[in-house]
Amino acid sequence: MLNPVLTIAIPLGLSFLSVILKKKRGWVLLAAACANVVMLFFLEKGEVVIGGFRAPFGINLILDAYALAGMAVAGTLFLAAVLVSRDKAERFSTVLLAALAGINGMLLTGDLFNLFVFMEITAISAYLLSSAGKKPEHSFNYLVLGSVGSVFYLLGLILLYSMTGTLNMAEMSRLAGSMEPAALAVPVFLIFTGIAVEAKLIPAGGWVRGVLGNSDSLTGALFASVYSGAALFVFGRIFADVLLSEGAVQIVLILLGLLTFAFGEAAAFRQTSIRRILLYSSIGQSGLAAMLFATGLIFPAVLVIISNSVSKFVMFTTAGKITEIHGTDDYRELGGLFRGNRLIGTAFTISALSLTGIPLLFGFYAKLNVLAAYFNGRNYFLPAVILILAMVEGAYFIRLLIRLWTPGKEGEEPDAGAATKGTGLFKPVGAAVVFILSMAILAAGLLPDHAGEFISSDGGLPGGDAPSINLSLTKGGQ
Amino acid sequence: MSIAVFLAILIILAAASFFVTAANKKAGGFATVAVSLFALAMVLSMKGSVGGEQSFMYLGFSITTVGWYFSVVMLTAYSMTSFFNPFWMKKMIYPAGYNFLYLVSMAGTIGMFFAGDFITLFIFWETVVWSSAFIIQQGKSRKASYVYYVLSAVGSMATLFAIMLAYSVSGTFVIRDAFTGLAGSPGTALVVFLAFILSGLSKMGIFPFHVWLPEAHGSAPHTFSPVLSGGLVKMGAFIAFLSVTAFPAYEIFGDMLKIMGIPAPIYFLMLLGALSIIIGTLMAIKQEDAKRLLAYSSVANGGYILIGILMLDQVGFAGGMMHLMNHALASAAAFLAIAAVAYRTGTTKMSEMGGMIHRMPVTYLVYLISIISMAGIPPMGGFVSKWLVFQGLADKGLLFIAAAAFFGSIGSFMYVFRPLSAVFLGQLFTRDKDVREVGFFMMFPMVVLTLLTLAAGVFPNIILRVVTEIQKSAGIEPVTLARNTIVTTNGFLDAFRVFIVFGFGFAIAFVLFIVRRKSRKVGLMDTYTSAEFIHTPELLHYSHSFYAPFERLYDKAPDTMNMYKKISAGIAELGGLVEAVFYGGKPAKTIFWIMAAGMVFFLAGGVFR
Amino acid sequence: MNAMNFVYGFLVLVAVFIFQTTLTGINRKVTARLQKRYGARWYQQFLDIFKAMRKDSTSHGWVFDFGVIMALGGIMATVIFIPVAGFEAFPGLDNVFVISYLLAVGMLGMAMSAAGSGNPWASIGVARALTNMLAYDIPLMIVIFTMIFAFDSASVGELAAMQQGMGVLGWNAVRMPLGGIVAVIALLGMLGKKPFDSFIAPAEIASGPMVEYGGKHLGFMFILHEFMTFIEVSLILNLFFGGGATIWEYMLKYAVLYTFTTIISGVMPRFKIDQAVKYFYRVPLAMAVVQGLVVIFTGLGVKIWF
Amino acid sequence: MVLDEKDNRSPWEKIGDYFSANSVWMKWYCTGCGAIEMPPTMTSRFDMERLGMGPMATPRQADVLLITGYLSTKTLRRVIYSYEQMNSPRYVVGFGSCTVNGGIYYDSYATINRLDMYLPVDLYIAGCMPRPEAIMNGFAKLIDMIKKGEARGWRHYQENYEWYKKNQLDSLGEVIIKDEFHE
Repeated sequence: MLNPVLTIAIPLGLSFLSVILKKKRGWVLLAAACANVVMLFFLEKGEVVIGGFRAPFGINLILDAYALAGMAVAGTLFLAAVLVSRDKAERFSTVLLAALAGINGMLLTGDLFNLFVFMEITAISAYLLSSAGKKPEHSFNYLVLGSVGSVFYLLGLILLYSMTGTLNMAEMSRLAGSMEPAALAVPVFLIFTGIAVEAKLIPAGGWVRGVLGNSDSLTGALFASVYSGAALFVFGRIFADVLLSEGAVQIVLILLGLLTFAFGEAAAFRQTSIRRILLYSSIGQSGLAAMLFATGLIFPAVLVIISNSVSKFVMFTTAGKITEIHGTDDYRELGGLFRGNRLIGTAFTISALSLTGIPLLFGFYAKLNVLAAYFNGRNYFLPAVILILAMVEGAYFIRLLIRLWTPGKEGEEPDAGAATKGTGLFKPVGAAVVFILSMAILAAGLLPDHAGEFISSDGGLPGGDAPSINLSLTKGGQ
Repeated sequence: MSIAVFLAILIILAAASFFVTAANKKAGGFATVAVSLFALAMVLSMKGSVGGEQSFMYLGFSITTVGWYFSVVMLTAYSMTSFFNPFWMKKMIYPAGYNFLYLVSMAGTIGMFFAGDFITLFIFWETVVWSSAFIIQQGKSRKASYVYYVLSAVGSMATLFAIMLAYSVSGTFVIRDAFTGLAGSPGTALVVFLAFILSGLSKMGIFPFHVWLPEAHGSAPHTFSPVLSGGLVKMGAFIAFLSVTAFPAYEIFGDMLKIMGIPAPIYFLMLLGALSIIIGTLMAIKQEDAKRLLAYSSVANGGYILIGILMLDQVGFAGGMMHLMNHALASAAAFLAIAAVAYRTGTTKMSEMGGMIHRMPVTYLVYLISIISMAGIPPMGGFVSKWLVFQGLADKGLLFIAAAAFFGSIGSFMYVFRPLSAVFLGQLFTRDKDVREVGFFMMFPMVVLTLLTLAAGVFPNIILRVVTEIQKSAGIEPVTLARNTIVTTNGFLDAFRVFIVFGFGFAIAFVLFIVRRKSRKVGLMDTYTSAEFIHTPELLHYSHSFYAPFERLYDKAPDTMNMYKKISAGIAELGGLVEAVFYGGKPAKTIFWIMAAGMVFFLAGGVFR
Repeated sequence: MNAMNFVYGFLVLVAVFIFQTTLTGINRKVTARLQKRYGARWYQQFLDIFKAMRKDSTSHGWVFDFGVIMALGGIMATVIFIPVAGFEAFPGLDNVFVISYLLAVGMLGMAMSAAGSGNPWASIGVARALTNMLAYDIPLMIVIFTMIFAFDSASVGELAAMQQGMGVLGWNAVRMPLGGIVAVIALLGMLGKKPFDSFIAPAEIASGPMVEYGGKHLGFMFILHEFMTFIEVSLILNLFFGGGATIWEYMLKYAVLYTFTTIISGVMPRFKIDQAVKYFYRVPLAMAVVQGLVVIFTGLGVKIWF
Repeated sequence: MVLDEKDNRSPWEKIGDYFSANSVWMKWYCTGCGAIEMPPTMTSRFDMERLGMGPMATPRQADVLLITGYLSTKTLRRVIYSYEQMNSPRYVVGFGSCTVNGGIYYDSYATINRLDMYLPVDLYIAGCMPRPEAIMNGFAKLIDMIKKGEARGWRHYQENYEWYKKNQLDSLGEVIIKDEFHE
């Protein structure tokens, strides 16, 4: 069994190595990404103490099912991203390796200040990556907001420290639970803002349109799935595990998540650029996950994050490639694009349909869990809103899919000649990766209970959350 | 064979047809014929195993008479329409995908009708929705597919809400148990009822969800419109059936306000059905495209089916259940006939053709008989079912709903006659002078459907016997059937004798006709034109704006589509606002909003204190 | 159902033809007298029909012939179902929906044949006729529906029998006065009498559906018209005016009712078709709905009667 | 017109002619000025319905084609077309002097003078123009002729079709037809 520290140490070390091995840095990156995924299978669960001081005095790492789920998603998609766009990733090898270390650290750490450090590492790598879009003002925007977020987070941390005298998560959770909830309003706000910047939540997600709207196949996938997935896991760790808010503050948190969800879907509805559709949809899904975390429903939120990350990976990668090859990502000009790229088209379609919650795909299981969790809590308003927004989501995705599959003018039979020319969006490896991920969505959707069990295995998630619904137990014949 | 295995085989065969089509288009089309006929035969043979319960992984199936009946209706539409597939493959942009989705959606419908629990029901329901949405886009319009999908999604989401709500109360997804558990809480029950039936309403095209039918039926590939109208729309009827039987609506709402003995929520739905009849009829009358016209007629007929099923009594319910079979047969045949014409002429616009009877007489007869059935004229099947619905309404004294039903019935004479007159009768266009009748393979399904329609009208008890079994299983008194007679409280109907007397009258007229001297044959252009010479048949054909004086009376009526356009524009506008406010690209703005959020948090902290 | 039923049916057809054609001839005379003319001979209608049957004819293809046969066949079948003073050739088949929809077979056949001639006037006429039908049928059907609900029977014969024995007061036209007015107005529409005769306007659309008929086809149309008149008048007579206890009473009432419509039509101008629809959907429809609500909710006139 | 043929009708034809005689439906070809005399003939003053006569809307339904006055060559084409649309037995009545010999238009380049060169006229009602009394009288004569089987113009037309056709074509000259709006 391996020590979880290695998942931070190895990428960090290789990151320094890659500076030296300029020629081979691509291979170093690939090796690190692969090693990271392989290590996931052999990590030892439990607490790791760093530096010999036990918590709450020292810094510790905690590897529970929740952290592992986050690492699995982030690590797998990281590897996939590197595989799909190796040529691009090579230029950013050092940055990416540092980011991998940062992400693993974020997910593993049991200390709030340590979390800040890892978040900074990740954020700085993200600023650098965002510069790949060749639009400096967007990177600048991101940088400003990121810095503001960091400052806010740090302020919140200081407040908490002064109130409780500890930075350890478990300890903080214990102490904060006994405090008057209203006193937590300010630190919760400050920490929320700090994470909201990365998690793309309203009101702090102002950078997203600029950065993701100009992303390429690598950065889009990384920002929309890896970074945002990790940020949401952190969000969940803090707001569903450490700082459990109650009453009005909780309502505000839920409301912000809900607004993000609703506004993101509404904004996506009017877009014609594929990447913008996807980025607003990502914002919406982040809002959903945040809302779930704020309500305390961890397992459904994890499912939403996983489903969204994987689907968005496939779609953002494809969208980035489309832009690179065709010079535009306005779907009105790309009629019949998938005619020449049927395999990728199928993968894209499966991902989009999964996101809208079509049965027999993973997204449906996620949606079902979300609904069941809310209904079990006797909450009927939020499920209704979620379903209405899922309808909006279905509307813009089906519009996009139809256009991308079928060429020809409205009111006439499809015209194969009018299809956007060009085949081979991806190189074989990239195509295989994208297709396999979409098949994973399908497989997980076909066997939802197994997937759910797999995700919540071994001691469950923090708070003992488990699947809200087990399809096998509710089946007909009994 | 267990349902799961059967469905698995169908899916595998669907995948096989995908590859066969990829190799040879026409062979792939024939593969769909074989597979759908196989499915029909399998389902027919399943009659004996009614009552069985099966499960496979998390899917639960229950073989019921009603599921069997719906499956037979559906598979009749699918298998008969599939005969057209081989000949249209070359016009499809994704022939392999078409065949695959055609069979997948077919399997989906079977799975849905035999579902034992709501999750299974929902899974197969959505399977049908997306597979058919991807088929529709291969037709004339992408917008149609979009509208279809969105309106289906409205229904699906509402149904999912209802299913989960029922689950949260009664703790099970099993169809009967989940709903009966609601009996204690009528408020929740009302929400569940209205939300659950919403998908049925949207699928059946009940007002205000009817807008997708003309778009989708009118623009879908010609080989899929018959399935849509004859088959998939009936899925909505299945949901409506579950809403009043599995959900014991009459019992749960027993204490509510009653209108003519009908609980208010059900009466409200009946009014929606009545409204669809009126709107469907009025809109059908003014269509210029034959397929759109038939689509609106499906809206109107959906209203009859809904009203009949919701009555849940001895007579009206039987009428509704029988009408769905009759409408499936007639509507599929009519759409096939139009498809056959489109196959030869390439258009479905009524003003662009005429006099096809002189070139395609068999197609004409098929269309004629199907519209006679659709309009509810004896001796075709549609008459018997509409008769039952009328009897049921008269028995209960539902005046306004009956008024709408009469309006739809008489109005249907107007709209069904229009394609008959414009496409088949009238002047033969110069362009179509040497059009030929379609081949045997395409004629076969049309003739079969026509004969079935006639059989349903002459021997309605064949179908009604199945309906009585359904009535028994739903716990209501079955309609009384004598040897050839249907007996109701208000009188009885002997469809066979009506047919014989009609034949008698026809024979007298025929004899009278042939004893007189043979008439002189003249051409179509040799007609009374106030002695003016006309040389262009196209100018002597009355088909455009057929009912212009009548249409004028309501041409300013609001269009339901505008409502959806407004909602859609509203969402987009909100999106624009969000974009400008939160994602404008200026960090200062974002920081302003962060501060605003901070204020909210402060306030929240204060409120709590 | 045996051979005798068919023989009776045939005899009914012959009798109805003679009776109605004579009555039509007499009514031509009535119209003439209204216009201060001497008018045609009482048997003129027979002469016209036989003359038409005697002449040569022209045909525009098989549907032109087939439609005519189908029309006459359907209409004759309907005539056989009409109960006359308690007599029915095929007992029990006098359901009001059967009659009103079987009538539609004849109309559809006629419309089909007319449109099959290829003459646009015919199509316009058919369009108007169908619109007219939609106009008059809804108020009428609402009243009939009310009646079925009130009396729990949809059989025309039974409904007629229920009104007998109380003299004029038993008639549904008296029990449901608004409904009775609606029925008579609708009868004018059904018969295509003025002011609702725009679909056969001779000077405007060259007699509409009839435009291409000559010779035996025209003869068929005339016979069909006589039968159709009989069905429509009988329906209203049986449902609203108590039918007849004896055949003579029936014939007398019939003659009065039919002549009454002729007299009204003799002094009327003609509605445009959209005006006819507007008219029917304003006055008679409102009356029918009021009548329906009164009967269904209060029972006034049916359950409560002296 | 050959009027001295022997009466060799079968009994059925005699019955048929009886019906035809007592139900005379007319198609009025009213381009001439004589049409103004028809309304009084039809309405209460003279009431032609007494004799079973009446106007019809189309030639298909009509028995008699009534030409009420002069015919220009352009309308002649239409008249012939209408006549050929009528069903046998059919009769033609020339009304007014113009149909007899051209009347006051006898020297017009645009009108024809003698109708029976082109169509088999069974009966002329002379006068410029004939009063309703004359019309009634003429029709009484026509009815009598039909009853006796003497109105055999339609047979004559069939038997001498070439002759009529030649006259018609001579008078009409060559008609160049492009479409319904240009000939």
